[in-house]
Amino acid sequence: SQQQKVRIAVLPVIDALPIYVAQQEGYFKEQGVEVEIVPVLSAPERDQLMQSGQVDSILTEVVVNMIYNKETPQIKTVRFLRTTTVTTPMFRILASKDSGINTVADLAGVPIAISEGTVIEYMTDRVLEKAGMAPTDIAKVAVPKISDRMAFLDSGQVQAAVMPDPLASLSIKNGARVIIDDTSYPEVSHSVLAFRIETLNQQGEAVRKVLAGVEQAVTAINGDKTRWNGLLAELKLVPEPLLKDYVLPDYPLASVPSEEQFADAMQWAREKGLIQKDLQYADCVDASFLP
Amino acid sequence: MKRSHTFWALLALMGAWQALAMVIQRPILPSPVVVLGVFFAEIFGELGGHFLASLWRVTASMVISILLAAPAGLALGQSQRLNQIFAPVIYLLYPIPKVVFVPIVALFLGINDLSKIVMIFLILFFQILVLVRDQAEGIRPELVYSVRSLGAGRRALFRFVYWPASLPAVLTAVRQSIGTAVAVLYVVELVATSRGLGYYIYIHGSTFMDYSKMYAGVLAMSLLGLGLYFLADVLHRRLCPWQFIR
Amino acid sequence: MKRSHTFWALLALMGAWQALAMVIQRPILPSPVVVLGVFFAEIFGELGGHFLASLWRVTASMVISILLAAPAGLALGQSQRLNQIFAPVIYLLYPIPKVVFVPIVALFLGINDLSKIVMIFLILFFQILVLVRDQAEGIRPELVYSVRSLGAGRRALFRFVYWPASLPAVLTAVRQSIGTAVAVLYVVELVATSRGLGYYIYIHGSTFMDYSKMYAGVLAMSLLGLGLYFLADVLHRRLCPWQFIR
Amino acid sequence: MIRLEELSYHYPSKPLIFERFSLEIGGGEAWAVLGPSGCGKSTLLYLAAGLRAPTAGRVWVNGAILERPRPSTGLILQDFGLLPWATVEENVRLGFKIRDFYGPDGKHAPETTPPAVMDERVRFWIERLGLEPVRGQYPGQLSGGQRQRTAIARTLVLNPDLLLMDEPFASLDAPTRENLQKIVLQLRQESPLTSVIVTHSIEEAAVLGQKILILRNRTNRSAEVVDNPEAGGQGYADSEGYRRICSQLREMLGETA
Amino acid sequence: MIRLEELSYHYPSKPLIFERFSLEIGGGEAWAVLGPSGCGKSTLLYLAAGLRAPTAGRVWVNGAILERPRPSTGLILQDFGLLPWATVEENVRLGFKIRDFYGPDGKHAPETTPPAVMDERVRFWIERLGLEPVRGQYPGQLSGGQRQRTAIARTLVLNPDLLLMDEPFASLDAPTRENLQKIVLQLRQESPLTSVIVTHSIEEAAVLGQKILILRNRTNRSAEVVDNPEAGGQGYADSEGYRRICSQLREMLGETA
Ligand SMILES: Nc1ncnc2c1ncn2[C@@H]1O[C@H](COP(=O)(O)OP(=O)(O)OP(=O)(O)O)[C@@H](O)[C@H]1O
Ligand SMILES: Nc1ncnc2c1ncn2[C@@H]1O[C@H](COP(=O)(O)OP(=O)(O)OP(=O)(O)O)[C@@H](O)[C@H]1O
Ligand SMILES: [Mg+2]
Ligand SMILES: [Mg+2]
Repeated sequence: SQQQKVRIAVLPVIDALPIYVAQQEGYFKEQGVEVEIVPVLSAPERDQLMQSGQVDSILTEVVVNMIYNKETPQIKTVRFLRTTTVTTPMFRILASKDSGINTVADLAGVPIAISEGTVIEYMTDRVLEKAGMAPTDIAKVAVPKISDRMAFLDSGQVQAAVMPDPLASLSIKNGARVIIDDTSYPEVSHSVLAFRIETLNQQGEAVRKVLAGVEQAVTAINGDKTRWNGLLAELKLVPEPLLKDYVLPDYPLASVPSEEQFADAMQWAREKGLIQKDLQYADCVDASFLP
Repeated sequence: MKRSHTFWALLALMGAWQALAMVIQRPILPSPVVVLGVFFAEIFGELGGHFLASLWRVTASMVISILLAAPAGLALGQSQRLNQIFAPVIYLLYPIPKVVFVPIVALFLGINDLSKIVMIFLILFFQILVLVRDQAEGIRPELVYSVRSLGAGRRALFRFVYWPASLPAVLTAVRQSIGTAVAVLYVVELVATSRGLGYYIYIHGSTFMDYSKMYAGVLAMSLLGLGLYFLADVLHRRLCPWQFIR
Repeated sequence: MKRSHTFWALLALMGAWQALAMVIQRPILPSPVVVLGVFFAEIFGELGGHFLASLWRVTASMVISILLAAPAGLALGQSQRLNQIFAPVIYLLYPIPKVVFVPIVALFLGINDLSKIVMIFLILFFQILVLVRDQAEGIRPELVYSVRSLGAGRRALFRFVYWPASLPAVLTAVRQSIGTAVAVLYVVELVATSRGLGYYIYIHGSTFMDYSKMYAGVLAMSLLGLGLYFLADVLHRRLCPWQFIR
Repeated sequence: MIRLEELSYHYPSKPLIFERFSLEIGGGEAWAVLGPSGCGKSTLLYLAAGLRAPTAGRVWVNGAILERPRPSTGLILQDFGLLPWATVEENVRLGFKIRDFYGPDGKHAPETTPPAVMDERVRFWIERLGLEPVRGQYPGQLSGGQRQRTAIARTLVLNPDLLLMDEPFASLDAPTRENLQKIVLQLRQESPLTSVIVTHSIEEAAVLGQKILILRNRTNRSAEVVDNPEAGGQGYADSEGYRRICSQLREMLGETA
Repeated sequence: MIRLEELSYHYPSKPLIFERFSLEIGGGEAWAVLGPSGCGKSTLLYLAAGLRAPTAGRVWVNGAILERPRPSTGLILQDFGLLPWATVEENVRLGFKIRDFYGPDGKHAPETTPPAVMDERVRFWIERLGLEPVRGQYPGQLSGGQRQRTAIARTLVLNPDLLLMDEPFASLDAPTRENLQKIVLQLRQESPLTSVIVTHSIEEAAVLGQKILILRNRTNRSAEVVDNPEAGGQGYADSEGYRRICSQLREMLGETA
């Protein structure tokens, strides 16, 4: 009955491709839902728009979802947008050219540039722990902007940094070394689509249609990865110098984070002090809108 | 400002930039030659559009800021009483980073051009207010006496003494605002827009790491400012001819 | 500025804030009562440390900016020739968002306190320069003549006329700088630091989404600015007693 | 016209200049004020013009307590107070502009300004004071005397009924000065003008002042007035009476020096 | 001392004030300059002081072409030019401060300044000019005459060998004025002082000027000089010669009015 617009705040990352594809290919229209993509350039701006009610949905990650919900449930994750696969990592820990760091062991006590309180920090902790590093040996320095991290890594102002795919390739081109990536622990890295709970309650049907549209897009992308070069170039989701050789990752089909994934992330978030009390999986994740 | 001086200034800056680029030898600072190439390739296309979007936002917010802050500054500079009451309010609000108000402004105005203009306005307002107020406070009392003796009350003093006496300060404020307004585009044009030089620089510098495009955007900002300065100089000559006699 | 006025101003602002918070009814704008509670709980602990870190950065960068920009502004205001040469350079550099220079500054100075101070300095420098220059340009020629007739050359004019005549403008510049410097902490203190009010506001506003803490940080910034303004007022009375005679 | 009633005045944290000082200036009278530098002559005019409020006591003008400058009082300040951003002509026109701004409200402007004659009067006074060649110049481009004449024109153009002048002819050469003194005498004949002129020239005081007030370089408690009823008469400046008054004044002032 | 050689001057886009104007002022002479308002008297002093450069021609002072203000020329400006941020005492001391600043380099300051006497001289002149009661005040708190006396003190304190004065006594009362005229005469006796005084008072010119230059309100092409060799002598102001000169000057100036 309600033909209301659904507004999604989207960061300029490759994870958002299915949403753009669904919009461009008319999948949303086919499903009978009108979607407005609101581009934002950074996470704080995205959250500001959400907090002031200017958008209904955001591209985010489970940890952030928990932070939103730490007092009262505000938003719920309804679908993975991207996860690490065995073949394509989402994040890599890189060491700068002249740092002399070659192995995970060399990273002990070396400050790694990260962005605090995000999946990047979560992934860094978990991947390094899994690789056998003592938690006390993990040092971190907050540099929220990716471009600053890259510049600092490049000039040796920091010796190590976490970079997302595909930008990590740029650093590697400039001489940075991969020390470890998240393919060793694919459960941690992800991005998700989350909706305001009111929207889910009042416009559940529209949300379902949105997810159906995304599903169509994911299928289309996974089915033919070469078809989207034009769109990628136009949206500039991949830096120009990489575009030519870039191979799109496999996007996850309809799915949400599992209870185990959620519990692990929550434990980490509590240790970090990002949230003060345990949250219910059902308050933060909702698989019922998936097609 | 003469054209020729501007030309040489540009050339000198390019020289310094080239030298710095050669010292640094890193992608974060490409050579101006490369950037100029990109600039001229883009300015008649995509970059031009961003330029116009920013031009509109900067001009609109400057006009609003001057129109509101200059009279307010005059009023405070004119009356010690008013100033004593409002100074603490100004001093409490001025140091707040206005970016924290983005969500509140968005809440009331939505996420459109207007909310961006209002954000720039919030940043410029206090800067202009403080300058014009301090200037108006320094007016020679004999001028005030002489005009009061001609029958002027508060309003006429405002019109015939404080306003013209503060015009040079207002023009200084305009010059400062140009610099500030253009520079804060970078903060303001990050939210829910895909137009404007701020967006252009951010997306190329921070997301795509395409530094030559980013610097083409920086160059465009620089030139946007310069153009507005030329306008301000013309305005100054028009409005304050008495300052240019020797 | 009187204490009592400041108190009432604070109260009025709190009232307005409370009203706005009640209208908005969203977590992004908590009530001032809540924020005050948090503020007093934190200011003697964590927040206090951030406050001191920011205080140091702001003060250091302001001192450097004034020391470099004020004489430069005077020099340009004094000599039409110099000004014609340098004005275009200033006008080209002023509108550039200085944030884009973060990586370049870091390259030379590392990612430490110094590079943050230099970033604030880059932002303040042009603002002060333009103001002081415009002010020095407006000096009454009769003053210059009378002091030249006492034997003063360029340097002595600088010392005995341009400098004292521009002191009020320098103090205006100080007031503006306080506002600007504190506000830009939010941009500067994001990079590779975990101290400072900018960081505090960012981390609580953007990462932890703990808006009452974020606003406690905003309040701290506000008060940091206010304290510096009190200092500036005292300085003004000390340095320019002739402006306070009636 | 003016009545100072037990007036006291001092600048902040300075000694009293006037203490319970009383003086009555009748309508149509021509007064001159003489006294050593720094004795308070300018201050007296400021008080009479309503630009400074007395510390104690009251100033009555035209039967009303003076609380703000009267629109039909003309004041010529010692340091001219010309607007630096206005040309000679604009400065002369300023008073009319202010009246236009308020309209004839009786408070800021007299109720009876016929605006039609404005341009004509401005032109008339600019010419009369020899400012025609510099009418388009800014004060910064004027000679000292030209500035002073502009300030005089600015006041006279408004046709005041009370004219307060603070050393109005100090920087003018002898012929111009005499010419202007004649103008003032003439104005007095044409209209019911009350005038007070502060001057440092004994001769000028004797020529223009029917009553001459002498102030002293200490707290002034009572008015010391010299009568000079024939002032302004034809050929008075060559008369015996004039010379006598001059030497009397010189003697009185010499005392204090 | 001063030689104007075929000097021409006009303000930007204004008519010529001087055209190929030549004049020679000998060392130790006392000159007065008279002329109607706006004729170029102040301009002449600016040129002689080196504050404005002639459009054509040259100004020689003490055998050298004048290119910048000489440190031992004293100039008293018509509008005083006091620093608003300095007290009376600081204003009077300013010249010494400037000399200190440069040290005795012969260019900005004479080579022979004995700095020890500085304080004494400042005190002496402040007292001599009756500025003691206001020594700590800012110019904004002074009366017109007090400002003028401060400007005079500021110049005299430096002991100039050439004194250029632009209507220096215009806002002073008669006794003070006469007192100051006496001071100038006295200075001339004590030291080899060359002085040029611009005045609008014929009497003052006759008392102080051994040579009186008359300027006209049109382009001045040649110097019109009245000799008055007895000026400054004891009792000269009561002599027949004085009265004759005065009426001659009055006539000459009347012509132009
Ligand atoms: N704004 C002020 N603040 C403090 N003192 C002042 C102020 N204006 C004037 N005075 C002092 O008040 C006294 C009287 O000043 P006023 O200007 O009335 O003198 P005056 O008689 O006009 O002298 P003159 O003939 O020199 O102009 C002077 O001693 C002066 O120093
Ligand atoms: N800065 C200026 N720019 C343009 N014209 C000027 C400037 N200063 C003076 N004049 C003009 O030059 C002429 C001579 O000025 P000057 O000041 O020398 O006159 P003066 O003889 O000193 O007159 P007064 O007795 O009135 O002081 C005047 O007509 C004046 O209008
Ligand atoms: Mg006076
Ligand atoms: Mg003159």
